[in-house]
Amino acid sequence: MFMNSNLFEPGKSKAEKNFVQQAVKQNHRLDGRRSNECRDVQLTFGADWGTVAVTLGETKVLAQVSSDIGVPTTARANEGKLQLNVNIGGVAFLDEAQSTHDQRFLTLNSLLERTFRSSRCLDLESLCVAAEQHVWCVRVDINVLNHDGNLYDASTIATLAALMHYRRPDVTFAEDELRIYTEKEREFQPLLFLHYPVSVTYCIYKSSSQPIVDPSLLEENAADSVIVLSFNSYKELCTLNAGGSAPTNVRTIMQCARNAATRSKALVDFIRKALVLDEEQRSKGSGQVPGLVGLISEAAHKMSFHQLMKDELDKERATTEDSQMEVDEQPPEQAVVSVAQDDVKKEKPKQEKETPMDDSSWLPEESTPATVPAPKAGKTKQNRNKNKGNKKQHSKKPQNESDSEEETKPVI
Amino acid sequence: MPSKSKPKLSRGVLDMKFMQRTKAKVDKETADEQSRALYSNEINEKMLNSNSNYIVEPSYSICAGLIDGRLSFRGMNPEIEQLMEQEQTEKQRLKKPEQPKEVSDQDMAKTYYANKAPALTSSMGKKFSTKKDLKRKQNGDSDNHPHKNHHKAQFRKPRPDDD
Amino acid sequence: MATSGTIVMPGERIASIEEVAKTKRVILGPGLRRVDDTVVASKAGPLRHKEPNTFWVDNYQRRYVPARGDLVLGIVRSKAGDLYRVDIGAPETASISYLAFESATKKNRPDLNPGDLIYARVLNASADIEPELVCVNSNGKRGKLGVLPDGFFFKCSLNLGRVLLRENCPILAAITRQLPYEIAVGVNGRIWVKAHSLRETVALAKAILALEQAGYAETDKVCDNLGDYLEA
Amino acid sequence: MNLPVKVAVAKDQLRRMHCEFNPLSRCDGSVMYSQGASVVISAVLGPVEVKSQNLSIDGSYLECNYRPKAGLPQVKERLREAAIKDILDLTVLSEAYPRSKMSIQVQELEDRGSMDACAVNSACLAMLIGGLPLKCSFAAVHCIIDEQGDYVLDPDHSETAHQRASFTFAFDSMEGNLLLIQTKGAFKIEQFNDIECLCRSASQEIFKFYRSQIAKFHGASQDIKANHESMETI
Repeated sequence: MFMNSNLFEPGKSKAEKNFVQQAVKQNHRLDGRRSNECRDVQLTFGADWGTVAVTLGETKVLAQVSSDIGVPTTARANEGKLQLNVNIGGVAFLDEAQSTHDQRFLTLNSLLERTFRSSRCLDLESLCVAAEQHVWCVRVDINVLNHDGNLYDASTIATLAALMHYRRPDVTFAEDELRIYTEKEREFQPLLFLHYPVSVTYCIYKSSSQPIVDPSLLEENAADSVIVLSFNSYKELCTLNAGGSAPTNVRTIMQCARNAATRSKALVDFIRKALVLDEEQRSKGSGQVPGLVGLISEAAHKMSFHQLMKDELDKERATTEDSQMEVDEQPPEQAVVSVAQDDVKKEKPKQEKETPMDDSSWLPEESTPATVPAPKAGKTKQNRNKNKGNKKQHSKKPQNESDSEEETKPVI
Repeated sequence: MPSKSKPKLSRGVLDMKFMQRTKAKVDKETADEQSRALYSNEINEKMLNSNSNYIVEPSYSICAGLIDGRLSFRGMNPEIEQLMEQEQTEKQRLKKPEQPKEVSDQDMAKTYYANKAPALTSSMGKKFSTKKDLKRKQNGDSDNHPHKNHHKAQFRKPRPDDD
Repeated sequence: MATSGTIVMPGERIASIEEVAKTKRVILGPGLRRVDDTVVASKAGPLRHKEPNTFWVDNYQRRYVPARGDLVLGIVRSKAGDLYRVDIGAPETASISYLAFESATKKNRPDLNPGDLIYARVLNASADIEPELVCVNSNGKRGKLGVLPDGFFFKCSLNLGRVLLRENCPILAAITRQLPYEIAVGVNGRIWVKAHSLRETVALAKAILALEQAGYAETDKVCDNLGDYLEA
Repeated sequence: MNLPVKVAVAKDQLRRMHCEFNPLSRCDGSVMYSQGASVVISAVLGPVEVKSQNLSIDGSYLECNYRPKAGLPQVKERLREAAIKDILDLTVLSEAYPRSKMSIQVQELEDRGSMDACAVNSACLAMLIGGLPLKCSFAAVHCIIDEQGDYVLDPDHSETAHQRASFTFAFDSMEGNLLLIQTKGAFKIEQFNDIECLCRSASQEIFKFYRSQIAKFHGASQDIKANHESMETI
């Protein structure tokens, strides 16, 4: 007996799938976004260190970092531990349908493991108190609150932001005695990072060659394949997860990778900015922090990507020229090759396919995608102008029409 | 079963053909008795005797008087629009107060039977007339036997709902 | 009506209904229950009254509980012998016999496949048995029921469905001014729309969903803005 | 913005309550609820299909889960869960939907004192907005006796650190019956009675809050409905 669909789960019926395919074919997204436009990201920091709630459209994820002193593994005696714990049951009711649950859970878990643990984003050696005896075990609990598509990005953003926000107590180890200081005695210490990875998700449909970024649940459920790429702020690839039934050509993946790298960098910048703001609020509020109450009361504690990054986006849009874009895009491409082979286990074959293309076929291809999106950009521009009547968009449009699609992104 | 003073009919009697109706009645009575005994601890006197003024209706559609949700506008689906129109006219008809009658029902019936009915009954009567009747007609003694029109008093089988 | 629109909370005794019930019969709709001789609310929301004697609580709800006579949108899940299993968003899947379609016979089965969307009437519904649907009216005619091809289908709260289905609903009229379309609203909180082009269909769906977000007071405003959605 | 800080609230007053209905899109009803700086999110699903081992023919099966912010549910969380379930068993009209399941999930977002009461209250709000049938609504109030022997209603986490005894009471909305009593620490019976009275009067405030929030949520729809009804009667 099959399970009744007890839950709000759009995109699973045939009618919806067909419709989404049709829409993608006509380069039309159901929420009016363009294929390369992301939803707004909002961060809310809790009163405790290492608590953060991320809102990506309607998708909501809560991450909480905690730490305690533990014993290191014998293999890595001088390194702390990072443990990631994903919880998709609870209020998100994601474990209701057992079959899909497993797949979702496993994908999300493996993505986070690879993005944060395998890529060694934390400086684990700095978490060692006394080799072979005492190390910090950092634990991240990722609680999915609501799933409206793209849990991956929301979770990685939440995890990264929580880790960056977290402060651990200071500790000394002398004469075989471990001493943990309270916040009053010694100021808490932030964690040390080697790099800051965050993921970007694309959906690919059989009916269209154009991948769409940051899918909603409807789009994700109806997608033929989902590609998740994790990049760090240096535009190095940390994870690539591609699966599904749509044959994807290398060029599409490369195009995704290029855009994802830029997006990841912007996201990390955004998190940094948000952290600075949070810091200001904490120092100003004389020890009283509103915390997650900010989620309910319509106060200014939600830090929105579109708001905080507005200046950058405007600036970038104003200055970016086609030549610059290409320069920007070259480094991540090299990084792809080098990093991928270290970190990406599952996608090895795919990566190997790409490597030979590196020099020979890269540049000519560069020009083809540039010509493809151009007419489409013009088309969507029309709709958009009609739709929102945004004056800023009007004035800025002409400059980006050629290639740099994702630079025209959010500001609404 | 509490024994009753009421005399019971034996099975043999009840199985007889002409006793079938009585048998059904007796069966029903015993079934009622049994079910009452079965639920006696659940149902109290109050529930049996109260005739409440409340009717429970679980459907919002009926409570709020919602319309059918399948609609089409401006020629998108002519089939549906036609149905909608029909419904609309139906509703209009129901809403309108009935027009005052110029001729009362009784008058109508009278005139109808005076003018039309004889012709109708005779034409319908033909259907039921047999060859015998025809012959009789030809013989000229049909006037004595208008047996379709007025029946001789007969003994009729009782229907289940009387008594 | 004096009582209409007042917020009732679960457990509250509603004396005004009891008053009416002294003189005439009263129909108690969803959210109200009778406890001996008193009327008590079981859900939270505004109390509604319809002349002459119907009362119900118009609470917010997303989960559909089948009731006889409702028109619902369902997705065919599977074939099971002589039945199709249909998901109507209720606790249990509903069933529909293959004979419950227009001019269907044992030989001539309707062509229904898993994943198809149908608009059907609830024939039987009780807490204890599986709900049963039909796609014909009492004359054996299809009427407005049956399979809904193409179009776009989405879910919403039961309340939004009910708002759209009120007689002389201003929302549908406002949309009609913008473009030709057809729509099927199930009281189970599912809506199917279809317009001439995909773009229009999407805009239509967005316009309707905007009502859910906006709250019903802003209905007029949203109706005015429908044009914006539709031009998109 | 007035910071939701207990410091700013008198000892015999509840902290400020906030709530947002339906922040979650997948479930049948959800609420984000805060009392002071303690924040929880609750979601309900129901009535839905039930696994056959839990099926009951004369009522719906109630499932209640409480999830902490970090780590897996421990004994403390299980106790909280059981308390919520006990209250729900008493108040839910489960016979309305036999052979089904009602599921309620409570996720702690930030614990800043009175978490038990917060969880219970958010569960009630979630049931109300999810449209699940209740015999009556319910509210829980937490109160402590501090070191000076004063009663502190709805204490902040900083205040709970120094307590002699703590109490959590839950009341139903109609009769004012006690649905739950949890006490910890040593106290006199007079103190118990005093605090019960204090909590009882505070519970009325919470019921008022429920009503006002439901009214606010539905408020928007009222005028249009009223219009419509006048149209109907014409």
